[in-house]
Amino acid sequence: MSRLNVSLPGLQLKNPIMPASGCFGFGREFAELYDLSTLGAIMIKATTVEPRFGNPTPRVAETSAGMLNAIGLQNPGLEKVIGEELLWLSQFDVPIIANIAGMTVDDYIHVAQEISTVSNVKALELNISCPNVKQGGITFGTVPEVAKEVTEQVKAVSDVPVYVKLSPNVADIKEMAKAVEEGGADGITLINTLTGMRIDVKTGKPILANITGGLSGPAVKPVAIRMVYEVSQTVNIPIIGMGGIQSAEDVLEFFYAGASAVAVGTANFVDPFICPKIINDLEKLLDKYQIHHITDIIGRSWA
Amino acid sequence: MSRLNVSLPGLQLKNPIMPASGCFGFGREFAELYDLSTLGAIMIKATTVEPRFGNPTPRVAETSAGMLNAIGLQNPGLEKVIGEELLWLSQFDVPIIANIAGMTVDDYIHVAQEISTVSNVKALELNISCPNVKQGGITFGTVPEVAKEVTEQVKAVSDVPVYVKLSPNVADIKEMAKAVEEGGADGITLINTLTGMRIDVKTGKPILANITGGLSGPAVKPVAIRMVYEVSQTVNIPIIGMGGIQSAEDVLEFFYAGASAVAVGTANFVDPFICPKIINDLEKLLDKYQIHHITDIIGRSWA
Amino acid sequence: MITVEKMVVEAQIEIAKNIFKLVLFGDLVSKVTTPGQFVNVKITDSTDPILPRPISIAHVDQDKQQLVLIYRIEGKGTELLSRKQKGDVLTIIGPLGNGFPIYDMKRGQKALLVGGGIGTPPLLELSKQLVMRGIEVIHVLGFQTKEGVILQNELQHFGKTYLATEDGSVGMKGFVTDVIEQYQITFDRLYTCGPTPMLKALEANFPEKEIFMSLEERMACGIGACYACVRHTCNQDDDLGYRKICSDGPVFRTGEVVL
Amino acid sequence: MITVEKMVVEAQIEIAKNIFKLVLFGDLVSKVTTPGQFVNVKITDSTDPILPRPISIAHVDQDKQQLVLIYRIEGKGTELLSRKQKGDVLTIIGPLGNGFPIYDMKRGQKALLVGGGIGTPPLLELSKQLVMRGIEVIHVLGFQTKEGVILQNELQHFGKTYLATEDGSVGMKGFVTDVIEQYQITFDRLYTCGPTPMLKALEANFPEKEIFMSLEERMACGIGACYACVRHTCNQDDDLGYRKICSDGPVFRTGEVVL
Ligand SMILES: Cc1cc2nc3c(=O)[nH]c(=O)nc-3n(C[C@H](O)[C@H](O)[C@H](O)COP(=O)(O)OP(=O)(O)OC[C@H]3O[C@@H](n4cnc5c(N)ncnc54)[C@H](O)[C@@H]3O)c2cc1C
Ligand SMILES: Cc1cc2nc3c(=O)[nH]c(=O)nc-3n(C[C@H](O)[C@H](O)[C@H](O)COP(=O)(O)OP(=O)(O)OC[C@H]3O[C@@H](n4cnc5c(N)ncnc54)[C@H](O)[C@@H]3O)c2cc1C
Ligand SMILES: Cc1cc2nc3c(=O)[nH]c(=O)nc-3n(C[C@H](O)[C@H](O)[C@H](O)COP(=O)(O)O)c2cc1C
Ligand SMILES: Cc1cc2nc3c(=O)[nH]c(=O)nc-3n(C[C@H](O)[C@H](O)[C@H](O)COP(=O)(O)O)c2cc1C
Ligand code: FES
Ligand code: FES
Repeated sequence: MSRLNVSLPGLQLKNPIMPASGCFGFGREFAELYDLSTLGAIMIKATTVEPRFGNPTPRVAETSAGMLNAIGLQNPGLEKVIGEELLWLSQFDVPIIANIAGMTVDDYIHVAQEISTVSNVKALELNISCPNVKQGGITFGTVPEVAKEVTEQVKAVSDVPVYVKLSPNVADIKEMAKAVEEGGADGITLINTLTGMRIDVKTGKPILANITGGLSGPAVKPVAIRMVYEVSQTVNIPIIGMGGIQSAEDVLEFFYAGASAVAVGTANFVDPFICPKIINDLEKLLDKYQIHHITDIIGRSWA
Repeated sequence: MSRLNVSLPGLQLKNPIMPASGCFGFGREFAELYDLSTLGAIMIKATTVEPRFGNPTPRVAETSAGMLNAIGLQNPGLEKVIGEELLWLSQFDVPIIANIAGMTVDDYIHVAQEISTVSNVKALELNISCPNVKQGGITFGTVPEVAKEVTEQVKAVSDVPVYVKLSPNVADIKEMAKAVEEGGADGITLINTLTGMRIDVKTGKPILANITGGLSGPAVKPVAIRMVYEVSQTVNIPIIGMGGIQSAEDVLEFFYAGASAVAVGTANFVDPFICPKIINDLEKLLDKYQIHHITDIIGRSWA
Repeated sequence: MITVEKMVVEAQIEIAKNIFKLVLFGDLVSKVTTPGQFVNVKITDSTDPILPRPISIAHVDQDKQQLVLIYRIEGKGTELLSRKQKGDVLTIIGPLGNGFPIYDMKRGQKALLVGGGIGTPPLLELSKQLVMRGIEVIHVLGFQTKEGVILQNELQHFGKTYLATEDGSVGMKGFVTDVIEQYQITFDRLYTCGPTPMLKALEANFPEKEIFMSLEERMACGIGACYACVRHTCNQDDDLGYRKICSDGPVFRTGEVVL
Repeated sequence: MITVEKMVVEAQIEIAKNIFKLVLFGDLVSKVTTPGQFVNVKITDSTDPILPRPISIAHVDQDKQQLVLIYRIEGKGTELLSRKQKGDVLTIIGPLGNGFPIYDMKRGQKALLVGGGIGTPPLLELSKQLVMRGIEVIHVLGFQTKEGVILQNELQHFGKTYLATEDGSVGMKGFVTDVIEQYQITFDRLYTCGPTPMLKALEANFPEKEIFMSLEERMACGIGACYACVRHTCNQDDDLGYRKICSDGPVFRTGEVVL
């Protein structure tokens, strides 16, 4: 009997470990390394109505215990994602969480409506927080009313449960979480990246062509843990936590903070086998700490 | 002729390197290690009207490339700071920037009025952003109107220029900066710590007695650089930058981003001689990159 | 005088399961003044881990310019430390803190040294120095099990040494306080270092005795600047109301700070 | 097949100022298929630095299960790498990318290999394999100064090798294109790796020739998953409109992607 399975709205997960959006493409590269069916779920790269090339390069820069990225939501567009990527992914026994993005509310509605009807898409992840999209995108993620509104409208058209991905670049994450819960969100995922920047000391110029980028990796984990801790005690919908996870110990930290599942982003670049490795280690760690089932420890850090 | 001297409102700095508030106490411990007169300035520990013991322990936790602290503004109170600490510091040829904190606007006014008359206090640093003070303090730092208001009132009573220290825990740092500039701030210091948290995997409980704490160190540097870059192009007052500085190269990065001086916090705990070391290295680095004077490169990364 | 020095690893030996003895060489040794002082060990030049680790000085050899640290693997920092080998270099900040007061004890007096687990190491140098000053020393050491026992032989060298283990696998089954009671050990002064429950028990059992105890707390600077490691004073009217464990301690007389 | 393996350092030698030759041993070697592939080197187990570093495979010895990397110290990662010694272990992700196409060249044809600075290393394995297939190779190498010259002797072994330095301290003063012009070097195909201005010059000078060039870009994953390393295709009607340097390249035919 599994000690790792987790049930969330729309999602029956074998285990609570999934690659985070944008850090796993559409899975093709990793499928050559291991069986994708071992994963709890897969969060695919943000999908927009039209194909996007994204930002000019350099798109990544290294930081202390983290990295900045300014990919700019590059993706082949809704039609190809459905017709090629999701179809290809359907050979694996793994639920897909479709990360969707857009420049306008209509964009979100459009993508949500179509992608949510694809059979292996079990949930949507509304990316209202991508810091790299210039035209308006950012405000979705920092103004509660707007976030609520997008959530409502997407909820209205989606065939599957909707998770909203929150931006950490706010003064009060609880307020944002409440807003999307009121908007009808079935779950919350957090955190997206913190906006950051690096300058090349040799040239005096920004390293990223886009100037700023999103900070991810172990550096941001304390911020992520704090936000999961705050939000999980504020709303009644489950949280998929992420930000700097590198090990099974980190997974426990997120569960203690109040997450019901977790996503692994940057660590996939450091070790492409990290997800199966964590799944494997997690079982052993439950023994070590005498935890009967992973869900037993959700929120154990609360007062 | 010095290539490191910098003139800022109220401050004639031999060099632009100063220890950050809370990371240097009132200098006594470091005075046994090196001559404090070598420093550009000293930002003393936050001073409140009454003595404060601060939070229960543990007060610090380590994170990847950073640390969390929840000291809780421990300090001996205004009277002793003036009567003992500042008096003692007056033996050194170094300007003091007095970091002041409070629970109410009246507290700020009270401390500002008295401490700004002390002869070696050349500027105030309004700590409106300390994330560890529970009673209201936090909102000062995240609501532009309130920040502006405190700034105005403190400006009205202060004998010396007033720098406002901004919190990074906001969606739009430019808005905060504009507000305090409108409030009459003579300069801005940033960043204070990001709110974070860690959980002990062995116990499942928060490591800090205060649960959450302020994240500092190299992990936050990309966020700091981004904010200095944004704010320096938004306001017309100078910026003292900080967040994760560990080396002279980091200092250049802050200057390129738009800072006119910098403060070193956490790194003092890793190497108590870090400030004189950076001052020493900085001169060599100017040679290496053929920079005539440190002020020549302020904002060089701007478009 | 506190210095920062790159000290050279002369030896590293696992003396019990996950407990290591590290011998360091360098000038810093000449600055050590009292048993019970500690050093802050920067384990790598990198930011992972970033903070230095406080470790007590277990033994000093001024002639050889050596100091010995004895530590147990607790987490990432000590694990990395245990991989250092002869010839490696470690950045050490120290000596830090005020150690155990010994100069006011008189020749012929009797000192009881009580160590709990990984709190035992600083008692080694203390014992040596007390004996050199003509003080009689008795040691009572408590461990969880046989596997954790350290320094028994070394301390035996300086004075009678009793052992207690929680599981009774060696020495007396029980706690250090049981040993002291059982053998009716008498003493003029008690020095101790170990887990807080042990310190509390000793304080409670010997309210009239002079006890000096070495305390621990999570630290950042180790030099008194960051206020991470404070304790309230027992005396509510104390001028400051607190002490910093790193720079006012780590050794305190019972009754000075709240345990 | 991409694997992740802890490979053992067999040797590390400084072959020019700040340029090192690193010999690694492990199973991964058997997976290398074409000259011009690269590996991602995780320099420490720690988070400092966190990202692996892409380095071209300069030489492969299947019998000895060895591969050779030749790299220059640029920043923190390569500096740390240069401190690794025989017996140390490095986590290597690879082999990555598609190398230089060689199987469609015919015995007796002539290949010109042009290396610029630290772009030279992948040409070593390429040259060896071309010669093994009966292709005539000529090398033109460009460096800034005499101090930066690498692999001249090794390449000489496989075919005629011309040198250019910007300051004229050795070889011809000028650029690789000057050498090719001066000696009127003819060839059937050009393979190159080096700084972008050099690649552009070669592309401009030989518009009618078949040129394969190895490109660089800041990378994260190295396997095609993160979209960090994309370039626009020259063909605007291309189905995708972009290529990933890590997994579609790093070697491209001129005209495929925008330089
Ligand atoms: C004055 C003093 C003297 C000490 N002397 C010794 C000694 O002689 N031998 C020995 O084995 N241990 C000693 N300790 C405890 C030792 O500092 C910790 O075991 C060590 O810091 C753990 O580091 P880590 O990276 O292995 O563990 P981690 O849990 O990974 O450390 C994370 C952070 O917590 C801190 N931390 C964790 N446990 C402790 C603790 N018990 N006390 C203080 N900080 C802690 C670390 O310093 C680090 O900042 C002493 C502590 C103090 C304060
Ligand atoms: C496909 C490929 C093959 C390469 N082959 C070689 C080789 O054989 N020999 C060699 O000396 N160098 C090679 N490089 C360049 C090498 O990757 C960089 O010099 C190295 O990553 C610098 O790391 P650092 O930590 O020393 O520098 P830092 O500047 O500290 O690195 C910071 C970040 O920037 C990245 N970065 C910096 N410079 C480059 C660069 N030129 N290209 C890509 N990323 C960079 C690093 O990977 C790291 O993520 C190759 C690069 C690529 C993309
Ligand atoms: C290269 C890269 C691309 C990303 N792209 C997306 C994206 O398309 N949509 C999204 O919601 N989040 C995206 N993210 C954010 C991650 O999904 C994740 O929220 C964040 O990186 C924190 O997790 P980590 O620290 O484990 O990487 C991206 C992150 C990285 C590093
Ligand atoms: C232990 C500690 C105590 C601090 N106390 C204060 C304080 O009293 N007032 C204040 O404005 N900032 C305080 N700070 C924030 C620092 O001054 C600085 O803004 C922050 O740590 C970022 O710089 P760093 O990364 O170099 O540490 C404190 C930081 C630390 C680590
Ligand atoms: S550790 Fe900084 S004051 Fe004690
Ligand atoms: S480096 Fe990730 S796609 Fe090329």
